[in-house]
Amino acid sequence: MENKGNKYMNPYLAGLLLGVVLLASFYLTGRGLGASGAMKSVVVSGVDKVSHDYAENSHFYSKYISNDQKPLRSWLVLEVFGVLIGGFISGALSGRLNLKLEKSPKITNRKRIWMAIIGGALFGFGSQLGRGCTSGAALSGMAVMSLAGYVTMMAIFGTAFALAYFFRKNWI
Amino acid sequence: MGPIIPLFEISEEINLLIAFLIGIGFGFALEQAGFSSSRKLAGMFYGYDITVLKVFFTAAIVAMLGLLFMNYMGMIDMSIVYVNEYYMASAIIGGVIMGAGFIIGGFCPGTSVCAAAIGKIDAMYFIGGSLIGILIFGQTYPLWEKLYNAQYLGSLKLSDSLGIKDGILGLLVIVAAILMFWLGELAEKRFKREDISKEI
Amino acid sequence: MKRPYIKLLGLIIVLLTVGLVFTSLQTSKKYKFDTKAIELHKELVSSTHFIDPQKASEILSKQHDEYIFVDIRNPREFDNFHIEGAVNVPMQQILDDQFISFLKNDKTKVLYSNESIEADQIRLLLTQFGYSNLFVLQGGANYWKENMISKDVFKSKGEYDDEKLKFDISKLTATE
Amino acid sequence: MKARFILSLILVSLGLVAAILPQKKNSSIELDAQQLLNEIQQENHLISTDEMANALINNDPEYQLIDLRSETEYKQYSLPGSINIPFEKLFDAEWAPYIDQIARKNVFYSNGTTLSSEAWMLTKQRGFKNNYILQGGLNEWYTTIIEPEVPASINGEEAINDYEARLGAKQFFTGAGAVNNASANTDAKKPVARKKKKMVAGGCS
Repeated sequence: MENKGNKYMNPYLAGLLLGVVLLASFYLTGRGLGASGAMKSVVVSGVDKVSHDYAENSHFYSKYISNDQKPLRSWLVLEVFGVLIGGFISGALSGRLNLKLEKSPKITNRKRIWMAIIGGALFGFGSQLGRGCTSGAALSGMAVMSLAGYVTMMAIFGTAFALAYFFRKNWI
Repeated sequence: MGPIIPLFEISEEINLLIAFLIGIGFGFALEQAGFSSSRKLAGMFYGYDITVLKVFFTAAIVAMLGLLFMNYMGMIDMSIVYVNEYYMASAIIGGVIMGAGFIIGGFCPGTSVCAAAIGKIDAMYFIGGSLIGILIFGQTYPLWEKLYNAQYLGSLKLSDSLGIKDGILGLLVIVAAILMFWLGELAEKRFKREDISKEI
Repeated sequence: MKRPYIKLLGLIIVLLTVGLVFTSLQTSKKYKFDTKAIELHKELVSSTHFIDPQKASEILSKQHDEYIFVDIRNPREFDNFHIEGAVNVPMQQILDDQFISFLKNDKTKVLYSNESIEADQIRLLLTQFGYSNLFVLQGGANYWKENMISKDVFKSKGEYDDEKLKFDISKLTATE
Repeated sequence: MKARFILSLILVSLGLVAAILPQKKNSSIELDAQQLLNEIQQENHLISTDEMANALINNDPEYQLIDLRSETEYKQYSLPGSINIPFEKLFDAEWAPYIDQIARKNVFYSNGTTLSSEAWMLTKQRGFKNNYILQGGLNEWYTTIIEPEVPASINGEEAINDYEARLGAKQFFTGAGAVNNASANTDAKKPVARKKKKMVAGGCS
């Protein structure tokens, strides 16, 4: 009975909601949603903190730092902060707030954590190379019909499907 | 006419506030859809739960149709709206790496933040991993710089490269999505796993 | 927490966004430009829209009906001095409905200000707004005032073309 | 099942409508006339010769002078650091990075003010920012900076101060310190932070 509130929204309705948020983002700001950009800002500002000169001279970091601009005071960082709050509100309303390591019973906690870290690292790396993640490149890109969006989307889901068999233990 | 912020030179603070509000909406929608659960996300690739497919394509279609109609009604200037720049090599290779990351880690950056917000420990590790991955990319950037900037084709739209109207592409995407929804729901029935569905 | 709350919250988000989008539909009355900047640029390069004072005085002496002189300065300046037969349409009010209909007729309008620049800008504005048959009097009222000898006699001397160099350029280049 | 069928039908019909509707090209770049009229009257887009002379003396990188006259005129004499974009070539693709950017203040000039104000009006309508007009053009440059008029004593202290500043400026632009034109022209670099097509910087990378 306690799982009564644990139900998720109808996927189509949730999709509609997400679509409306995305549309609002386009209408208000002219850009879609994103997430990996905010993570990059965190990394960039971290590197900048550690060694400003190094960041300044690096081809990669120097693109995102300039003297009058703080990488953390950016649109995407605030947006991702909002995601954190929005997710929390929704989780609280649906009674889904609890510290939990989600995994398949077939694998150990340790393995799940390593998988998460490796997966995260791959995703982080790929999102930089591909100029955006599922939300920034694929979802927002598809909404504006950008070729990059469709190509990235197909590459992500195609690869995931292709590799699914090898990692089935993790999830099933 | 939109997009409002770039056109009306709205102040930075309001812009950031709107970013925050949109983020809340984004996070709320993701969490409600169940994107805060890695097994639900991964379910799509094994056919037992195709929520990702449904939500993702519904959202893309809603936003796409919205933009098409808003453009028709003169409410938005599509020449200002950001269209992702297409670097063929890096988009494909980056996408493949992300795909591998998705199936191994079970999240993507947006959903991991959302999942971390409700206390999923694996999501927190995923975020840490992402930061490491970005740092690795930043440190080894000179190695990838050439690939990163190769085959630049500009802010290309799929409709333009196919030579069709935006609206017709929109229709094609809708039809394709409905077919996928239908197939996906068939798969959901076929690969149904009660135990997992309950655990999620 | 029960599910209806969540549905309600989702609905509120949707409604807010839709409301936001539609409230911004009601924009103020806008005058859209009809002529695109690039076409206008070509037109400016290829043809002249200036009338020199000499020609203007000929027009006036022959009393051509198809020309109207439009004074875009303020009423005080207009009362002080204006070209005979000119109509005063202060530039601040040039987009007001009453003047718009006046500017819409088929006659050739010759705009002038104290000099020619403001008239030129207003002409560009109106052209972008879809009006045609607009010209600008070179030299403007200032030049006119200095060179008008009597009611019908106009003695053109001095420089009325704003774009003509008024000094000896060799003085500048010599210093190098 | 029925609900799904209806939903699909709605989506497809919306898609059909979208496919049938003509594709419009909206441009928000067009200002409305009243807005433009206000801007003309406010004259915020005018840069006085004194202000410009000051900026040149201080080597202010914020300003980019753009000479709208013909190439011959430009070669004969131009202001230090200016680049030549003849009026007819204003919208040529090669100059787009200079005209449509957000990094620097473009100051249009010609002999008088007609060409520069026309250029300003056109760029304004296309939605380009950061374009300004050198008030009075070279003619005024000459009468204020190169050969400044001696103020009548009744004009008060301020006028005399101005005059002294102008004499200093004159020294700078005509004397030994005068910038050689040939080298000044190559000086004009492309703006650093060029804005691409006025698009929103976005994406999530």
